[in-house]
Amino acid sequence: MESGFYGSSIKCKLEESGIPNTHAIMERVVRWFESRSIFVIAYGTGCGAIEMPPTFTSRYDAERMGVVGVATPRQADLMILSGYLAYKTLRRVIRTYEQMQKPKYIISLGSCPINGGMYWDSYNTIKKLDDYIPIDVAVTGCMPRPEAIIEGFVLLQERIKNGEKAGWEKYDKNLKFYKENQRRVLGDHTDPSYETDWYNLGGGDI
Amino acid sequence: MDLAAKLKKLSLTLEQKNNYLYKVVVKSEQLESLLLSFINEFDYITLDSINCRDDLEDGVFTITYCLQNRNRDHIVMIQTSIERENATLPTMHILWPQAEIMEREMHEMFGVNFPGHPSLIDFALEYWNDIPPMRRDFDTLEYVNKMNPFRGQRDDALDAKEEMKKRREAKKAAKLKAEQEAAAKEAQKVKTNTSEEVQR
Amino acid sequence: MIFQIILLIMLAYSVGFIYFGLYRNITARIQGRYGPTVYQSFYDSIKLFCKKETLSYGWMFYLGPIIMATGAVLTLILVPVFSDSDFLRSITSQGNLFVLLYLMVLGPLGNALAVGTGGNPFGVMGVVRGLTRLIGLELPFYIAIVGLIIAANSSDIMNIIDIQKTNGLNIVNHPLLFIASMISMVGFFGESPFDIPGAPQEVYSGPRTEFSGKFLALLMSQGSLFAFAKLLLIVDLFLGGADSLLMLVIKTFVIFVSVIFIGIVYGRYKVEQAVDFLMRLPTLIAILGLARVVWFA
Amino acid sequence: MNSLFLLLNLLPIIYLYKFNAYAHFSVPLGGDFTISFTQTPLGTFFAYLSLISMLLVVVAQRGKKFTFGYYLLQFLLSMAMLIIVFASNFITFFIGWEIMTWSSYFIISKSEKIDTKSLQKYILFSLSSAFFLLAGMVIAYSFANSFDFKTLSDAFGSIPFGIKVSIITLLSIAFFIKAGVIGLHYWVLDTYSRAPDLFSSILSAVMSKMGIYGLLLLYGNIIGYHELKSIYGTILNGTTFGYIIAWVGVITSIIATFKAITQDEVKRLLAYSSIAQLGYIIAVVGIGTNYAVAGALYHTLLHTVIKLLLFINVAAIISQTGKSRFSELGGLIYKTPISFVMLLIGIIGLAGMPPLGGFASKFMIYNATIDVKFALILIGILFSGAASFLYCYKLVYGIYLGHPTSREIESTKEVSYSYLIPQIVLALILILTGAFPGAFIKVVNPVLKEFSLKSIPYDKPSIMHSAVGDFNGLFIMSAFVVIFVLILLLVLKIKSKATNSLNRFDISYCGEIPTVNTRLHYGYGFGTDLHRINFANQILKRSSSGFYESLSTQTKKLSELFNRAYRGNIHNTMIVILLFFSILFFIGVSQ
Repeated sequence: MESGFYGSSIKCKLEESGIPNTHAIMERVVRWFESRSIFVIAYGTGCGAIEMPPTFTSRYDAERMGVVGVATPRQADLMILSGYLAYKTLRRVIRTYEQMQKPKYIISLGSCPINGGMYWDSYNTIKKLDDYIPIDVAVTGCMPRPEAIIEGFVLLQERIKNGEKAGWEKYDKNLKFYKENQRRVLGDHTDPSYETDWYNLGGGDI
Repeated sequence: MDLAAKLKKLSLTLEQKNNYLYKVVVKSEQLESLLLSFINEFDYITLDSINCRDDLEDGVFTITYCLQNRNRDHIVMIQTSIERENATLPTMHILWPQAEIMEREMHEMFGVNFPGHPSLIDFALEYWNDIPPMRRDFDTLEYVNKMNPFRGQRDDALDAKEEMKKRREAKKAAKLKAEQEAAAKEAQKVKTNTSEEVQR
Repeated sequence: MIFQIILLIMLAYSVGFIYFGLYRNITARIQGRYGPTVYQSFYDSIKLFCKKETLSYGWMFYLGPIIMATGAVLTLILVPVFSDSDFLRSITSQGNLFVLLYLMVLGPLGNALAVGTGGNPFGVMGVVRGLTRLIGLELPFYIAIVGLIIAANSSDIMNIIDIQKTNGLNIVNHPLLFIASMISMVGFFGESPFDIPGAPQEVYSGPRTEFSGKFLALLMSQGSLFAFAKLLLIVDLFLGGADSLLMLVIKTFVIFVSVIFIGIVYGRYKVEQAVDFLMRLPTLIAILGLARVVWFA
Repeated sequence: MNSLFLLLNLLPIIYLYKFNAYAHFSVPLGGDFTISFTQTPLGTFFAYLSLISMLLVVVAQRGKKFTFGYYLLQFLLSMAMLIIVFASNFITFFIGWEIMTWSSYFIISKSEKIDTKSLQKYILFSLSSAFFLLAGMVIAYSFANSFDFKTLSDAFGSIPFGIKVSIITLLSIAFFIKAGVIGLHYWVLDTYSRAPDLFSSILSAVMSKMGIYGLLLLYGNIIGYHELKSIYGTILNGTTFGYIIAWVGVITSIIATFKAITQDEVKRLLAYSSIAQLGYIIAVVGIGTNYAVAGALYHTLLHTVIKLLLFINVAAIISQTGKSRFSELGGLIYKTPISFVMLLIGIIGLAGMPPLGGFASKFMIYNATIDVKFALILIGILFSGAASFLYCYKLVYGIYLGHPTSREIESTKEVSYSYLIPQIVLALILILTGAFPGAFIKVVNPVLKEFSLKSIPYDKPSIMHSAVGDFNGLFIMSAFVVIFVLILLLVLKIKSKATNSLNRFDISYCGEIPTVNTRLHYGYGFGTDLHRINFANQILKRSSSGFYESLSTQTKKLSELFNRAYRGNIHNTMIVILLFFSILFFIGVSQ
C-alpha cells in the first residue's frame, strides 16, 4: 500500500518539476529510497528509552515503515536520543554521532533535550541539545507516546523525501559553532581529542 | 540490648530512635576502631550506606554509616563529624567491599578524601573542575546559568498575558453575539405567529 | 552463455530479495505485526548503495566483501538450475559437489580477512564464533552429502538429478539425510537457534560491525544470491531439480519457508551449545541415513 | 659461501635430469651386504621434492650468517635423503636413514632456542624409529636371506602369516614415527618450534615426507597392495589393512587439528597442522587404489610446497620482529604487505580452497575414499578440514590482521628479498597446480605402473579426472578472477565514496575510545570457545606427554635396578655377565 502511494507521489513530483533533468530525477529517486528505509540506533539516554520497545515491537510496529533497529552506528542512518543528557552521556553521543555515516539524522524525544525539562537546574544536565549536535525532529512530551514517535518518523521521512536541509549538513557547515559549544560544557575533552599517540598511527592507505 | 552494654565499655551511648533504628555518635578519631569492632566483635556484616551532610554553619561534614547485622532486624547509625576543609576519612573498602563505590561518590560530590582508596577517579562527573557540587557553598543556579543558559523565547513568541486577555474578550464577545442572535430568533418566531393569525 | 549467466544472476538477485522480504513479512505475521513491504530488503540495499559516505580500513577491508560476493556468484553459476534443459550445462559440468562445498566457505573466509583488518574485536569474535559453529554445522551436512554421493556413486550434481529421475526422489529414498541437511541449512541461513555469529546483542552484530554503506549493501546482495544458490543445491540434491521456472520457484520457496518455520520458533544457542547439539542428534540421524546407504542399499 | 652451496644443491638436480629410469648400480661390501641404488619413478619424485625444497631453503638462507659447518650438514642431509629415495636394498636405506638422523640432530643442536630435553626427545625418537626399521629388516632378512627389496618382495608370499604381520607393523611404526602419527608425535612439537627457524621448514616439509616415502615403498613396492589384500582380507570395497591405516590417519588429523587451534606459539601451530596434513596422506596410503596413491603423492607435493611457504614466511616475520607468539604479533598487514599476500596464498592452499592447488589434492583423497566406500573416513577428513579453517584464520589474523599489540611491531619493515623469492616461487607453484591440476597425473602414472595399479585417465592438464566426477581447475580459477574483477569495477564505479579511516583505532566501540591499554587484538582469546565444547574439550585436555614422562621415570628406575647389580665388588659383575652369556649360549643351542 505504501509503495503505491509513494510511487504516485513521485510521479506527480516529476511532472511538476517541469523539464526532465535526469540528475534531479535520480536524486529524487535516491531520496525516496532513503526515506523508505531508515536504520535506527536507539540511544537510551534517559527515561524515554522505555518507549522504544513498544515502538519497535508488535504493538506499534515501526518496521512497517521501513524503520529498523541496528546495533552499530556505522550502519545507522538515524539516532534516537530518548530523554535528558548528562555531560558524560553527551560526550558518548557526540562520539557516536560522528561515527555514523552520512546522510545521518537525529530524533530527540521528550522536553529535556529541548529545554532541560524537569532537570532545568541540574548542574550535570544540558538544557539545549541542539547547541551541541543538530536535531532533525524533536518529539515533545514527557514522555512522548509511541504514536508520537511514529509521527516523528513520518515527518522525518517527508523531509528526506522533499530533500530539505538535514542536520548533518548544518553540522558540517558550522562545525566551529558546535565544537566550541561542546568545548564549553565538556572542557577540552571533546572528540576527537582523546589524545594518545596511538590515535595518529594511521591505517593502511589504498 | 547487649550492644548498649558493649558500647558502654567504649564509653559510648546507644540512643534509640525507634524500635528498629539506633544511633551512636563518635569522635572522628574513634571512628575507625569502632567500625572495626562493629564488624569483628558485634558482627555487623552489612554496610547499608555512607551518608554525608554538609553543616556549613558548624563548618563540618556529618558522616553517617548505616550498619545491619546478620538477623536484619535493626539498623545502627554511626555518626561522626569532620572538618570541612581538607576533610579526610579512613577508607572502609577492606571491611565492606561496597564501601568503595560509596566513598568514590562521596569524594566526587563533597570532596572528602580517602587515603589508601584504590579508585578515587571520576564517577558520574567527568573532568569536573569546579568545587564539588553537593557542598552547600556551591551555587547550583549560578553554575547552571553559566554553563547552559535558558533557551530564549522564539522571535514569533507572544506575550502570555496579552494573549489571555484577548482570548477572554473574544470569548465574551462570542457569547454576547450568540445571545443577541437567540433574541432575534425569538422575535422572528413571534412575528411569524402573528402573521399567521393575520392570514387566518 | 554470458547472457544466460546475467539472466541467472538477475533472477537470483530478485528472487532472493523477494524471499527475504517474505521472510520478514512472515516473521512479522507470526509475531502479530503487520511487517514491512515485500521489497523492503531491496529498498535497504539501494539506500545503502547510495550512502554518501562509506568507511574503509585499507585495501584488504575493501576487497573482503568483494571476495565474498565472488564466492556467492561462483557458487550460483556452478549449481545446475534446470534438470532437463541445457541451461548453463556447459558451466555446471566444470565443477562438482566438493568444489561447491568448499566454495560455500571461501566467501566467508575472504570476508573474515576484511573483518580482521577492520580490527574491531567484536567483529573477530563473531568470525571465530562463526567458524566454531561451522565445525558443528558442516558435520551433518557433510555426512548427508557423502551419503548421496555414495548412493549415486558420483559427485556430479547432474548425475544425482538424473538418478532421481529413474528411481524416485532422494527425499523419499533418503529421508534421514534430508532431515539432517535441513537442520544444517537452518544454520547456513543464519537462522535461530544457530545465529550466534551475527547476534546484535551478544557480539555487537558480529562480523558486520564495521561495514557500512556500499560494503554492507554488497554483503546483503551476495547474501540473497547465496541463499538462492543454497536453495537450488538442496532442490537439486533432494527434490530432483526443477524442470521449469515455476517448479523452481515453488520448490525453492517450499524449502525456504520450511527453514523459516524451523528457525523462527527457537531462541538463540550459545556457540558451544549449538555445536554440542549438532554433534549429537543431527549427526546421529545423518549417520543412520549413511549406514542405510552404505550397507543396506 | 651461500652461492657455493647453491651450486652444490643445484648439481644433483641437473644430474637427475639426464638420469634414465630404472638405472641401477651397486657397490658390493662382501657377503650379502651391498650398497646399491635404483632409480624408481617414486624415488625420482621424492628426490626432486627434497632437492628443490632444499635449494629454496638455501636461497632463503642467503645473506644470513650461517657457518660453513651448518651448510655442510645441510648438504649432507640432502645427500642422505637422496640415498634413502634411491636405495634398492635395506642396508643402503638404513645407512641413509642414520645419516639423515644424525645430520639433522647436529643442525638442530646449533639452534639458540633449543634445550637439552627437546634435543633428547628428538634423538631418542629418531633412533627408536631406526631400531624399529632395523628389527623389521633383520626379521625380513632372516626369512628371505636377502636385504634386496626385489628378492624380498618375491619371497614375501612364502613367509608365515605372523612374521608378515610383525614385519609390516615394525616397519610401519618406524615410518609413522618420522611422519609424527598421534601418539608418536611427542618429539615433533618441541623440535619444530625450537629448531632454527628456516630448518623447521625442512623438518616439516621434507624430512617428514621420508616417512611417507617409506610407507609407499613398503606397501606399494616391497609388499605390494595385492599381497596386503590377500593377507588382511577386504572390508566394504577396500582392504581391511587400508581401513586400519586410514583410521590411524584420520584420528591423527582430527586430534592434531583441534590441538593446533589452541596453540599460542606460531611454529607450534604449524607443527600441529603439518601432523594433521600428514594424517590425510597416511589415511590414503594404506587404501592402495590408484586414486589413493595419486592422492597421497599429490598431497605430499602440495603439503611440501605449502609448509615450505608458511615456515619461511613465519621465519622471516620472527627474524624481523623477534616475536614468535600470536599474542605478541599482530597488525603487520600494512607494514609487510608482500609477506601477507604470500601467507594468504599459503593458507588458502592449506585450507584446500578451490582456486588453488590445495583443493585438487584433497579432491583426489576424497575420491579415493569414496571409491572404496570408506564413508566414515571421508567424513573424518572433511570434518578436520572444516575445523582447520579455524587455525588457518588464526595464523593469518594473529600475525597480520587486527591491531598491533606493541610499539616495536609498529616499526616493522618489509622482510628481505632472500626470504621473499622462495615464497614467490612456491606461491606460483600453488597457483599453477590450482589452474592445471590434471598435469600431475602424468607424474603419477609411472608410479602407478611401478605399483602395478591401473593408470588414471588423462586428456587435458586443466581437467582433473576421478572415479566420481571431475572438475576443471583452469575454468574455476579464471571464472573466479573474472567475476572478482567485474564486481571490483562495479564497486569502484558506485557513487558512494569509500573514505579511508585515518587510524585503525577509530572503531565503533560502544561510544568509547580505546586507549593504549585496551586489548584490541583477539589473538589473546582465540580458540577458548573450544574448551567449552565437549568433543573438543575431550581432545584438548588429554596429552601424550604424561605417558612418556612416566615411561622415562620407569626406565630410570629400571636402570637403578641394573646399577645396583653392578655396584659393589667385581665378582658380582662378572657373575652377571657370565649368566647373560650362558643364557645366550643355551638359546643358541636350543635352536
